[in-house]
Amino acid sequence: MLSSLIFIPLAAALVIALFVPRDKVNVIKAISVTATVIPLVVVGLIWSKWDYATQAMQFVEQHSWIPSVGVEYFLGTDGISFSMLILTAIMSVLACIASFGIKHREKEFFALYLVLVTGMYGVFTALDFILFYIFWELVLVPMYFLIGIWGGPRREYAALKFFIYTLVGSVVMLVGILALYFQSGLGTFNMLDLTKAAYPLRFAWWAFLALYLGFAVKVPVFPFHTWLPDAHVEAPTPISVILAAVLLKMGTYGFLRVSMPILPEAMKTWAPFFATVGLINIVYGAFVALSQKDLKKLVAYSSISHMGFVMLGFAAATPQAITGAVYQMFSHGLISGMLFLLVGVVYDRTHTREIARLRGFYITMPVWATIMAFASFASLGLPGLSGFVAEFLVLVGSLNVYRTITIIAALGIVVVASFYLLMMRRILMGEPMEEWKKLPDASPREMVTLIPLILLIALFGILPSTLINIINPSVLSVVAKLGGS
Amino acid sequence: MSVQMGFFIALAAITLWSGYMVVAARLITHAAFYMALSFVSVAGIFILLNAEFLAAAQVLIYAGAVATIIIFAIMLSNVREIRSDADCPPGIIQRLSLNLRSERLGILPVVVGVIFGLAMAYVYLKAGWTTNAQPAFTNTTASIGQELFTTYAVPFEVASLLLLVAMVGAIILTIKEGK
Amino acid sequence: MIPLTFFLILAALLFGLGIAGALLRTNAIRMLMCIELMLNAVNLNLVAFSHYITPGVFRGQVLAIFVMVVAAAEAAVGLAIILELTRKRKVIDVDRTTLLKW
Amino acid sequence: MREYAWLIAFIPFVSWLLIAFFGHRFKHGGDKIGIVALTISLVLATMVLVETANVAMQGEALGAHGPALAAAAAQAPEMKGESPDIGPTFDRSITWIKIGSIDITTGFQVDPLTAVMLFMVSLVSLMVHVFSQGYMHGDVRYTRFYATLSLFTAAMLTLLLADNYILFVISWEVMGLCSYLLIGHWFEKPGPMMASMKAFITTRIGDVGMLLGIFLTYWATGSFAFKDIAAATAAGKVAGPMLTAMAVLIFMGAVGKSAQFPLHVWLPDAMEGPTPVSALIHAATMVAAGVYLVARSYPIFHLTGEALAVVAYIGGFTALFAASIATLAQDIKKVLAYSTISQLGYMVMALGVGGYTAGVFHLLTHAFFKSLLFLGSGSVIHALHTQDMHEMGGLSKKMKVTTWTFIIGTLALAGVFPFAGFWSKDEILLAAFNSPFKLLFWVGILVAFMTAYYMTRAVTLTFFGKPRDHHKFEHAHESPSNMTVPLIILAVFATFSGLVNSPLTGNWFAKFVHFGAEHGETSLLVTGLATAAALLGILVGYAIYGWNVIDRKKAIRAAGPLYTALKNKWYIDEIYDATVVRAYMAFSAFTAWFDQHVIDLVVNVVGWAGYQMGLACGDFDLEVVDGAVNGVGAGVMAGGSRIRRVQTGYLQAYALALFGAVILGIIVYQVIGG
Repeated sequence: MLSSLIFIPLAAALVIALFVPRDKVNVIKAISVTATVIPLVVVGLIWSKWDYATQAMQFVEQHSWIPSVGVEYFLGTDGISFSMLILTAIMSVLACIASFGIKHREKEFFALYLVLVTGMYGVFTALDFILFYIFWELVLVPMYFLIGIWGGPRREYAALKFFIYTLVGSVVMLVGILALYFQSGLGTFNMLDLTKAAYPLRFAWWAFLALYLGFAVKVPVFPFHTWLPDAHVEAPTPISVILAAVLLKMGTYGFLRVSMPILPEAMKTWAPFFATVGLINIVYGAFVALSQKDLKKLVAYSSISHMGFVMLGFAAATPQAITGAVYQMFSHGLISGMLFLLVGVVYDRTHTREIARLRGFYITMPVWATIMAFASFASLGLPGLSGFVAEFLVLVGSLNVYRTITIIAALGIVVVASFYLLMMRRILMGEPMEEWKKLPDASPREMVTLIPLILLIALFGILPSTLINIINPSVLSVVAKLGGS
Repeated sequence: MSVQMGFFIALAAITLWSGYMVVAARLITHAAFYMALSFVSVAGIFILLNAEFLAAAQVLIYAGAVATIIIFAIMLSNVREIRSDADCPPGIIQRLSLNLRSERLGILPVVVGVIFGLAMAYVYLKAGWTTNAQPAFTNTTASIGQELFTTYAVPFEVASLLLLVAMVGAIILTIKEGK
Repeated sequence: MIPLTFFLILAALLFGLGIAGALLRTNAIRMLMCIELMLNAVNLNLVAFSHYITPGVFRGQVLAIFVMVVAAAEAAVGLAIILELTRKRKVIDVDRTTLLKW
Repeated sequence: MREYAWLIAFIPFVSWLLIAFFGHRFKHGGDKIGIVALTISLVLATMVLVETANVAMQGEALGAHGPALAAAAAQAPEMKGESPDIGPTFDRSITWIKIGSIDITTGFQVDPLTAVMLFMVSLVSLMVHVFSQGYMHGDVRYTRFYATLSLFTAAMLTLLLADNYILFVISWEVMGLCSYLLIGHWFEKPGPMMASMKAFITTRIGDVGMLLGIFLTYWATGSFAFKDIAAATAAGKVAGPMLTAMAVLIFMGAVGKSAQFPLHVWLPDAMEGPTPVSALIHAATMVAAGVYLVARSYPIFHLTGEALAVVAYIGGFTALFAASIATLAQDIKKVLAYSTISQLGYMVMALGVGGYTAGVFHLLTHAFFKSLLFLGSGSVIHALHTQDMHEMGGLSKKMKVTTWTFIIGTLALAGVFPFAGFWSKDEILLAAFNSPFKLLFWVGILVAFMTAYYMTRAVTLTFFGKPRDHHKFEHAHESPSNMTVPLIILAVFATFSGLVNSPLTGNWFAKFVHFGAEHGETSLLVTGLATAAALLGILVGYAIYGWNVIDRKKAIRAAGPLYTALKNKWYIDEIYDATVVRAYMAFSAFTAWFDQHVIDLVVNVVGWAGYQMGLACGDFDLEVVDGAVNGVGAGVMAGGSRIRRVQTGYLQAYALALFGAVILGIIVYQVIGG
């Protein structure tokens, strides 16, 4: 089951790279869409067979790989990773459809894109550290090219910055992984077995630091966040979508899958730090976003702000807070993905992202503008939409643990609201500008990518238990490891 | 000092000297010939180590094939080397300093090379090696053949594939345009 | 009986020479030669280990053969690249070919 | 019937979906859908109200606190364990989120408070729907207007039905969204554009406080459901500063939504929206939701005297403060807006001084007469196309219905016997009189006087005297029937709705909607003072503006700075702009600068340093010396693309770094690994 998620996109990538001539663009697109839709169906199948009661890994596949050092081909999924798989499945299809707007070197683009999809599925299913690391790096490489070749004017700088930043992070992470491997003395890279070993606190603290650097860069946590706006701004639309929707979640997923279960004692000493950086992310990200002049940068900084809630939730380590954090990962994936799609729509037409040059879009592109308003409200946490549930749970869960921090974080919500409203006021309201009066509204293809997201955001806002029931057992096991109630 | 030791010292000296000349020779053609010489003396050392097959292969592949390709390449490229064409200054110190300084990196390359060699030597000296007794003379070539076609059959095939690919690659790279 | 360390030190020095040369000389062909020197040093190590540590087993020698194969392939491709370079850009200095730079 | 109460909110919700997605296919933009939906809702709400009233009165007949409670009270007479009775409550809930053993439920409940509010909201909303057909006729975004109106009504009704804080907050915010959308209905114009944003953000500040309060409540009581919270607080689970903190934080939500000082600034600006919206959202229903919130949370509030004091004083101050501004406002809608703020302050004050019934009662009557007044002003604006009262005058000759209904509304607001406002205002003053907050009683009297004064001023300037703008006056005409009929209906309610809590009906309302047993003795002194103040206000107002007994120019000069301050609304907006808003934007600009020029610079410098180290002294002259010199300057200027220079492209530099690193590795291994 899970292997098919990984190998179908990979096989499709190889087919595109080796057998399809570059001028058969439609064939390439058809293969790509098929190769992303099949995993979506597979994820659906898994959902239909999902066991809501167990905390254990499900759909496990375990084969010996490099026995001499204890590396295995070990896949499995629990509630936390499965929610991420759902997100990946949805967003990879939508981003694939959004990629139809790419107009040069389609063959390379889609091949790399499918490799990227492979890597994402791999990260969220791997339960062996080496496998995990391989997929982690596998995501990095296509991303570099996708930004560097198809990006905006400063793409090379952005791609390099992204690459070096995350590469340094992941190398440090590898050091942490190896340290765990040697310290545990179990001779295995199996993540589940490594949770059972005992680590001296001093060692655990340092190992945690190494892992933290690797994951924090991906999240990204202040002050390692500056690659994000650059990468987002320069990346082509579908890649921004994937970057925001899925890639950022890899970092927080790493905390949840690796750092917290394996080094719970260290996590406890790190928790106040987590809460603090989470708070900084929330408030700082929002304030920086308020002053952005570039629409895409604004959305990028809002991502930073939202990921702060995830960190805060981790720090509090109550069932509500961690559930909220996972929910935020999911919901932010949908919402920020949607926002980047929307920004892409208007950029395709106007070739500018400068807020000052856009005005009156309620009148020129009413459908687009309405959806943009919807997405903005979803992002600022309007109750009834999925973002609210997440922020609500995180704040509820954290209030009793970190009172001052939570109160300030809640005030951060006002700042988030203010920059979105300011943005909407400037872009959507007002008399339309002469030069944009003739713009066509969102095309059917764009609507195909947007409508599912609208429905999902509303669905997960109104009936959160659809997802929470999946997440819940795994979250409780993490909480139990951390010694919470 | 045994005869073997004598041979070893002689061969080692030739190897190192010709190696140095590969780096320092004024003309690149000379460097190529020194390289061939160095390869041959390494082959001699191989014989000291009971590896006749390898010695033969070394002479054939390195001293024969690789050196020839390189000389061909030098002739075909026919581009003058910037540095080595400079007038040879008098005095050994000046010559050394000219030879051992890079334009861009200064004396760092030499420093790195020396430190590296010394560091490795130090490591080797410090490590306690448990050497095993030499067996009676065996037919090395036959044994290697045996190994190659049984235990290492797959890598062997892969290696041949690599050579093929390299050959094709080389041809494609050097194909003249417009054909 | 020559001690193992002698061979190893010889190899280390040869390798050091190779490094120094590869870093010193900007001529691509000469760099290639120096790399061949380094590979030779590696081979020397392998054969010495094979002889002293696992006598009667020829793993080290087999590996050395593979190294030779790679060296030959490398020489072929490397020189082809160099030839193409001189043909196209009339340059053999690696300093002048900074394609990797942004 | 009560088990179907959720339909009351659900039907407008469906109508929203229908209008939003299919409205433009209908002949009249889907307005009929909304009206039909609300008519059904109104019928249902009436049925629910009747049933609840029947149940309540049966309970009343059996015992003062209903049979169940009476039995409980009998078991433990002095126990703190029972929350004060709020009448028969019908509750249905389902699990919304389940996290381990933590069960967060959601559902709806119907108790007397909900029942009367449901009736009021659906009635006013229906009136506004009908009125808007005329007022918004020909508007470019007619369909959007009706869709949002429907969504708003659905949200407001959901809010009333919610049996827990989560559903409450959800509908609360959806209402805020609708308010934002409707204020910004004419978003091409700068006024609505700014006003909508200001409204949303200002209320959001209050909402954050409310959310925190709710979270605190959750941790203290373990539930979001009203009935569990009531039980927990009554059982004494929470006490002291914690309880006060909970109450004050929740009250912040009310301060934002009900436009209490210091977050009142958005409501006057919200008048940029269409007038029917002002009537429905910014006078009758949404802004009253803050008062409803306090009433709903009364199980928390009534146990903490400190919080009640805060509520009472903020309410009282707001009432006085806003009334003072209303006395000089020139825009007819602004007069009504400040009057709304003032009256909301009145209600909040009532709740603060312990007059639960009084506050809710005033909320109800105020909804009728204030929506009447707003719709009346809408009718005037529709006729004249101006909102400035100095361009009006003499309209009573041309707009009979509007004039008379407006006067009824004014009398009701001023609190003249026997109109609705008289009864409810009397109750509030009585509650204040009987409470320890004697000061607030006198504030109430003063506000009553000012209210009567500024409303008389508005009526006189608008409808009587001579027309001041003849051109506009010539074109004035009475509004069409779909606008006047709602006025008449609301006028009927403004006249008679007060009687439900009068001696005539045996104080029926107080028996129906109450919190525990609270019955102040009626006091003739209070009634007399209030009536006197109102009549005096009317007299003074008419003397100045009708009979012109004093020279207004001279009076202005005599008042001097006071006049300027009032005219400029006590400079609150200016103070906010100069301090909070400016500091906020400056801080944001600073963080953006910091992010780009400090953090990113560090990143780039680290990259640059890595590049320098990698190269060591490679090409000493050109790169390092030059680089160091430039580095200091250029590094400070802007890191920019420095990081890319790690990639020199010089093959040998890479190789050098590689081997250097290997050596370093050997050394480290030798030193550490031993």
